[in-house]
Amino acid sequence: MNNHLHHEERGLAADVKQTTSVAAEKCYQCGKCSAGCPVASEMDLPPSLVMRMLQTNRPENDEKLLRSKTIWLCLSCEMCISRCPMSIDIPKVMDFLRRRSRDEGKVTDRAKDIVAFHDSFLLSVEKTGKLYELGLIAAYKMKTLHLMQDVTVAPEMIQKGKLHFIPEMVKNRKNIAQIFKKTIKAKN
Amino acid sequence: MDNVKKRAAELLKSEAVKVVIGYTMGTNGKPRAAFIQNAEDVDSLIFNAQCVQNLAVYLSKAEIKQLGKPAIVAPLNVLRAIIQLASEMQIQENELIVLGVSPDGELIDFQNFSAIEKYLEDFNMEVDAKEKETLEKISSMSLEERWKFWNEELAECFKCYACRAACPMCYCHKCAVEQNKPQWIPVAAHRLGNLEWHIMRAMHLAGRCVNCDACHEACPKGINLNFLTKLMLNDAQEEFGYTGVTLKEGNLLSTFKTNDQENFIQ
Amino acid sequence: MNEFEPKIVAFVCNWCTYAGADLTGTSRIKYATNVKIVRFPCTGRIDFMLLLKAFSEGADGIIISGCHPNDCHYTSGNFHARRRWVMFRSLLDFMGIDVRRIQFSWVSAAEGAKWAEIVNSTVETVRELGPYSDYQKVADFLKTEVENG
Amino acid sequence: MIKIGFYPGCSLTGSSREYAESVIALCEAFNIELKQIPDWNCCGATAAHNLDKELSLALPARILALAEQNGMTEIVVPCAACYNRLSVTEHTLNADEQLRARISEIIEMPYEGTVKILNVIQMLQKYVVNELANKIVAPFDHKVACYYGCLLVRPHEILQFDRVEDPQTIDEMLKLVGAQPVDWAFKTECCGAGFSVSQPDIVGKLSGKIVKDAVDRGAEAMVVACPMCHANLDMRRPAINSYLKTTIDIPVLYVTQVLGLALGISREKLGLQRHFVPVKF
Amino acid sequence: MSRIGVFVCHCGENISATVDVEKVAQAAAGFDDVVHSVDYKYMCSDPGQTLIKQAIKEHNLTGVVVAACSPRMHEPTFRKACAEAGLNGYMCEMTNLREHCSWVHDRTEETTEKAIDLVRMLVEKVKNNKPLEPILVPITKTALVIGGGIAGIQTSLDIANCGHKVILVEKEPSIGGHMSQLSETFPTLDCSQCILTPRMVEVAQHPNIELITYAELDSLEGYIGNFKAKIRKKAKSVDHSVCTGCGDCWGKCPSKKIPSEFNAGLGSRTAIYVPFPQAVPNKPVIDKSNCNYYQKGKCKICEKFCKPGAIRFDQEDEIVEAEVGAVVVTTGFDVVKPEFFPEYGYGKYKDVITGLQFERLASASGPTLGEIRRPSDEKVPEKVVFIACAGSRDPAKGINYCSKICCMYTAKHAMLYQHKVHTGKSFVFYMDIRAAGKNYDEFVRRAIEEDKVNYIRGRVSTVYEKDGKLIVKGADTLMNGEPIEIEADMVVLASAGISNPGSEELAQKLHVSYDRYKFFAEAHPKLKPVETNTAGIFLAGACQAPKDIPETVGMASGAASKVAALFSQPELKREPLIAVVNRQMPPVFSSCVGCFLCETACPYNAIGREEIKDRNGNVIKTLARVNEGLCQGCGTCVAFCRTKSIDIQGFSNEQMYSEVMALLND
Repeated sequence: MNNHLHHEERGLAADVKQTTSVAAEKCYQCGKCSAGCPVASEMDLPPSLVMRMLQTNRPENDEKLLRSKTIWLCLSCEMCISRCPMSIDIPKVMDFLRRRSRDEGKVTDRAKDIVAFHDSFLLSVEKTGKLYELGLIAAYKMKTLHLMQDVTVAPEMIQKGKLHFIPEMVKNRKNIAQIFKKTIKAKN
Repeated sequence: MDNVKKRAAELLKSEAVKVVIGYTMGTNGKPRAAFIQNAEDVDSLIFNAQCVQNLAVYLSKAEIKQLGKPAIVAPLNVLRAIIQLASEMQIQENELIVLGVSPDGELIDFQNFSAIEKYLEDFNMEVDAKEKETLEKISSMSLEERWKFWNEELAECFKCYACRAACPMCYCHKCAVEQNKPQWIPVAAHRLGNLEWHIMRAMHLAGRCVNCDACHEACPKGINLNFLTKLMLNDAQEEFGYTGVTLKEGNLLSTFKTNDQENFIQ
Repeated sequence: MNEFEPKIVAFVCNWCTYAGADLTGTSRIKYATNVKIVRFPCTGRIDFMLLLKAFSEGADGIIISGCHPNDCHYTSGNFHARRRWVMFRSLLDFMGIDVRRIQFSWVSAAEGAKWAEIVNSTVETVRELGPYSDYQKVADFLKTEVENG
Repeated sequence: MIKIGFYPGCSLTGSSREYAESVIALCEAFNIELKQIPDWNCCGATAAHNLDKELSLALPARILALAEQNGMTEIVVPCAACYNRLSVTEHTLNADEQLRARISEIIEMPYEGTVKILNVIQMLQKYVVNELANKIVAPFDHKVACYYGCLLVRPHEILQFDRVEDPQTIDEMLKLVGAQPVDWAFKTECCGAGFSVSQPDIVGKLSGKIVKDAVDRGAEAMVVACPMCHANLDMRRPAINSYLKTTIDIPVLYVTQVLGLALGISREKLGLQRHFVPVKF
Repeated sequence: MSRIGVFVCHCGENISATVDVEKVAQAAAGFDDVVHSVDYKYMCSDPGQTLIKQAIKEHNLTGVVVAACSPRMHEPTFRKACAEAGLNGYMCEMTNLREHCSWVHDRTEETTEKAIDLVRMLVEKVKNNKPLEPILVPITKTALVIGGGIAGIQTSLDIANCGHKVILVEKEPSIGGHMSQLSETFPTLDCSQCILTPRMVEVAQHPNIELITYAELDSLEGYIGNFKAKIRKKAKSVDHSVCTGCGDCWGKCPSKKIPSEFNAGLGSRTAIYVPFPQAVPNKPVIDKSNCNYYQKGKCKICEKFCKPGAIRFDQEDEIVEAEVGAVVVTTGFDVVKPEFFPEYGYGKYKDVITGLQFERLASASGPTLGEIRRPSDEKVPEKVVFIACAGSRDPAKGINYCSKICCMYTAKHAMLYQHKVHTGKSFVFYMDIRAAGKNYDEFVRRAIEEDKVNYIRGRVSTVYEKDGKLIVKGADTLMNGEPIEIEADMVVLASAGISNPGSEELAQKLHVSYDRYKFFAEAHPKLKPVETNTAGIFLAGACQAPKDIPETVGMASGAASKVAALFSQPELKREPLIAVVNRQMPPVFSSCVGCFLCETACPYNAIGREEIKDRNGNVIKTLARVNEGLCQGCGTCVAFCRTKSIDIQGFSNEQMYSEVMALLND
């Protein structure tokens, strides 16, 4: 009878709420998250602004969020939520926005190095079941063409016995492959 | 059961109690209540799965009270009723000795009511899965079907009040159904009187019923009236997190939470 | 007028809804004549048996209304009432009694307009449901008894 | 002999092998046998949970399920990042039965949620602390800045380790071996974590602030319990120095290395030679 | 047999315009037992009332139904008229033909039909009415005021000035409360002590006020007009009837390093002490927990130096009993404790202080004599950061509410600082500025515009100390969340106001309710702000929620006037519309079976137990019994009672049943 009293919720904020149970409307913009965030000064949108933009529920703001650098700069250090007076799980929101941004092909160019690193990392895990650090660095360099980066560090690591030339492998690699197939690959 | 008999005999001999309320074998081959006043008679006490009558009902009966301090053979149902009765100030610790019996007939000692309460925590008072299925089956009928179902079910009732007499929680001296100023419920056993009687009974047992099914067992017409109280029990658990009998003061309907559901209120 | 005119009884508390309905009057907001108000001190006072009586005596619909949570004149009468209604509604529904005919609401002393809306919407709902002859039939003998003296 | 399950994680077999070496050396000294979880895999780290929720749960769940399969009830996870991922997974799946069933299906093995996960500090507290005093041969008489980072203490609701502001567990433990912890402000600030490779500039800046504060307060060494923190503070020292426009040579030790030194375990066994910033103690 | 009269009012044309009132009167005349039925233009007018009175006499009426306006309007009028004609007032009922009928419907046949139905309902109800008498309760005309802050002081003075006795109980050695700690008060910046101390002295000298300091309420029993209080006087170890307050003792006391409560920990006091120089009474007590003699068995220096010989080491706590007719709770508030702000380093860094501590720094009677000097090194701070909402509006830490006073006192603090340190810079981190009140917003604007306080909108994330500075990390949310770091010399936290420790326990002793934050709950959030849900117990000040001085004083006078109104009557007359438990002849006594579930359902603790005893004194039966003084007549117990043993006068089962039956049986 009183259906008309309930607003139908739509838009990014509604998706955030549905997937993560984080309610953007709880934020009252005190800014404690932005004040404590270690990378806030590098971000195009500080965390409190991310919450505000979700609250506006406007498509153009949703779009800006998904194309922001902020979501990729977030380190998931959880400083924000540990001090948030409303216990709003911003890291969870960031996780959601990153996934959505990637799913919709909206990853900003400014974050391509970061995404390339994640991809290289997961590639290594998918192939070997573990992180093969030398392989990771090689793959990352190929993806980003940062060929000269860390040319001094790597030899020293090898010298200190910190890098293996042969990857360690999980025995049941089929199992690992299945896991990737059923999760991240099922969607891409 | 031997320990129970032994203890009963001791209690009677030492005159710690005047009567032991327990089960014995009836002439029809079914267990019935026994009121043993002599230590020599304790051997007639029995306990088995057929002992379903809730003996706690006798604790508030004047005839039994006259006999003097009782001990009572108490399986789960009786224990629950004792705690509920205690929370409603109907019995006191020093007026009664409880001979707890486990499902396999072993004696369980209880120092006090709190110990019973604690023991009961391990036994969820829940509507069992099969009964829940029945509740759901009825609930899933259409409104008209449900109406018809209960009208037919209750049509059998001739208001003998055996259900009330068997219920340990129906200890009121003057039941509301007997009030005549005003006459809330018509006296005769016709459809309206039956309907109103059973609605009132279920409401009065909401949050108090110990789910012993004594009412159903006692009904000469075999009416499934216990499903009304089972519904109340189920609702109490689902809506208000009711966990069963407790010595705490207050009751499901005499207490509240400020965030109780109200989605049906405009 | 051939259309069915439902009989509706309203059980309301003195402090909020009764006063709210007074405000409907002083604001001259019109509503259907089908509803008659019975005044109680508090929703906590409303005996569930009275609802049954109303149906058996021919009511087609019932409105129950009182103070909003936390506004009860007696602090908590409405909270007790609410809990009782949750159980009672469920029981009636289970037994095939049409709970759509019982409208529960919170109407404060300031909500004169809301009272009119509640009355009108309840009248409409019950009008669509038709007379509650199912229940009244169960009570038919009452009339016969009276007629037979 | 105490036996505990052991999840080293990828870093401890590669870039942070000295952490593994020192953990093992310390456990040997206290008669603790660490039993590796057979056929363990990577926990997925930041990459997985940045890109896919189910993957980020499935990889740790496989590890925990393998531990269960092998009858382990308690595992020690020295890497703070792995400890965090494993704990979050355990907590999430224990709270959501449906999700647990789904993840079980993905990893193709049952997961019950029965394994207790300890970080290295918790393991030390439980099995080592009481005997520590008796075994000290060379008190670590230095001023230290104990650095906890993010992953050991947050989210507090799940990890329930120490307090979230100004934690003290490592400080207290090091006092037992003669160290003097300094009171400083960056104990739980983020070092840049997973940006070690992709955003070295940010790492230089964040870690730079941390290192500078430690030095400013007179610390002679920084003590960590996380290979990522170690990598950023130690291996990325050039980036730090270039951000600070100075050269800082404060060494970064794992908590197990400090305890090991106090017990007289050899520098080689503790892997001190593997550090980028030389350790001169 | 009932003889009912029906009186239908036209209300000018208000009713008669849409309702055919004559037809209603005619129809009513045909109802069973109605012996008289008339309509009239204005029933409430003098001639209208006379009409009713005459009819009562002429027709020997046993019940009256006035069909007119809302009973909420004129029920007392008509009940009084009936009583004047010799008919018990409670035999009169009103039915609402105006608000519930004529004003909300058009003129149709249905409207008149409805009016007839409404009259029939009330006729049937009134047939079941019973004559009732008002309940008379005696009143002890002494008030107990608990808490001697500004709320308790104001309440006590107001009641005492009405000529009634007051017992004022204060748990500290002196009255004065938090207000005595304040430096200057917003928005006028007048000196707190200057306006407070004269009132403290007035309390001490008032012939109607008995001041009991260093004491707490032990228990309270009884009901409105008739409470019995037990008050625990803590041992002062000093005989105040002998002591002259000369100060020799505290001058010689060797325990000098005890943090002073009055100075919020910034100064110290001795073990034998008066909390502050203007204390009332200005005589010391010994704080046993810090006294060398009590703790170590040796010292007694104070005794040696006390010329009048007033020291009493053997004094013990004493319980005194008092009979009082009303209680006013004025126990005030507290501020959150250090462990609340680990991220701000409160408790760890000396120069992170609370607003209350800043008050002491700014106060001329404080440890720095009013100079703003930071606690760590007594230097004058050049940069001060004020953090608003420190704890308030922080559900993560368990405080959802706004503490209400912080915006104003923070503006005041910044202003005072700027006035005292002209070269200083002050920053206020705030979320919203809540300055609703007379001259309040103007005050905040003055701080910003004239005193150049820098207001930054954003919450501080953390404060840490480095090189003697406090680094404050915040963000400016009006600048897109731009991070800000300020190197401050001192940080002042506008700490959240919280309920006093022990308030829950006190509420339980008093049987009054409290909210989730342990603040005392008022009886009605709008219309009964100074009453509790227990009749005869009132509230004033910050024990109900954080509030400022003007609001506290207003509330205190409000509570005092409620007490005075109560005491102005010789006896308490209460509407008899209360619950009663039925009584029957022995051996039944009552249909009540004593399950006492009504006891928990009663919002007023009005249901007690009554034991029926036989001649030998043995208890035969225990019944529920309604305390007439406490019952407010909600009737929740009635709907709850399975055996219908408890009923409510004026809305009884028979009355309501008849009303419902009449409505439908046409």
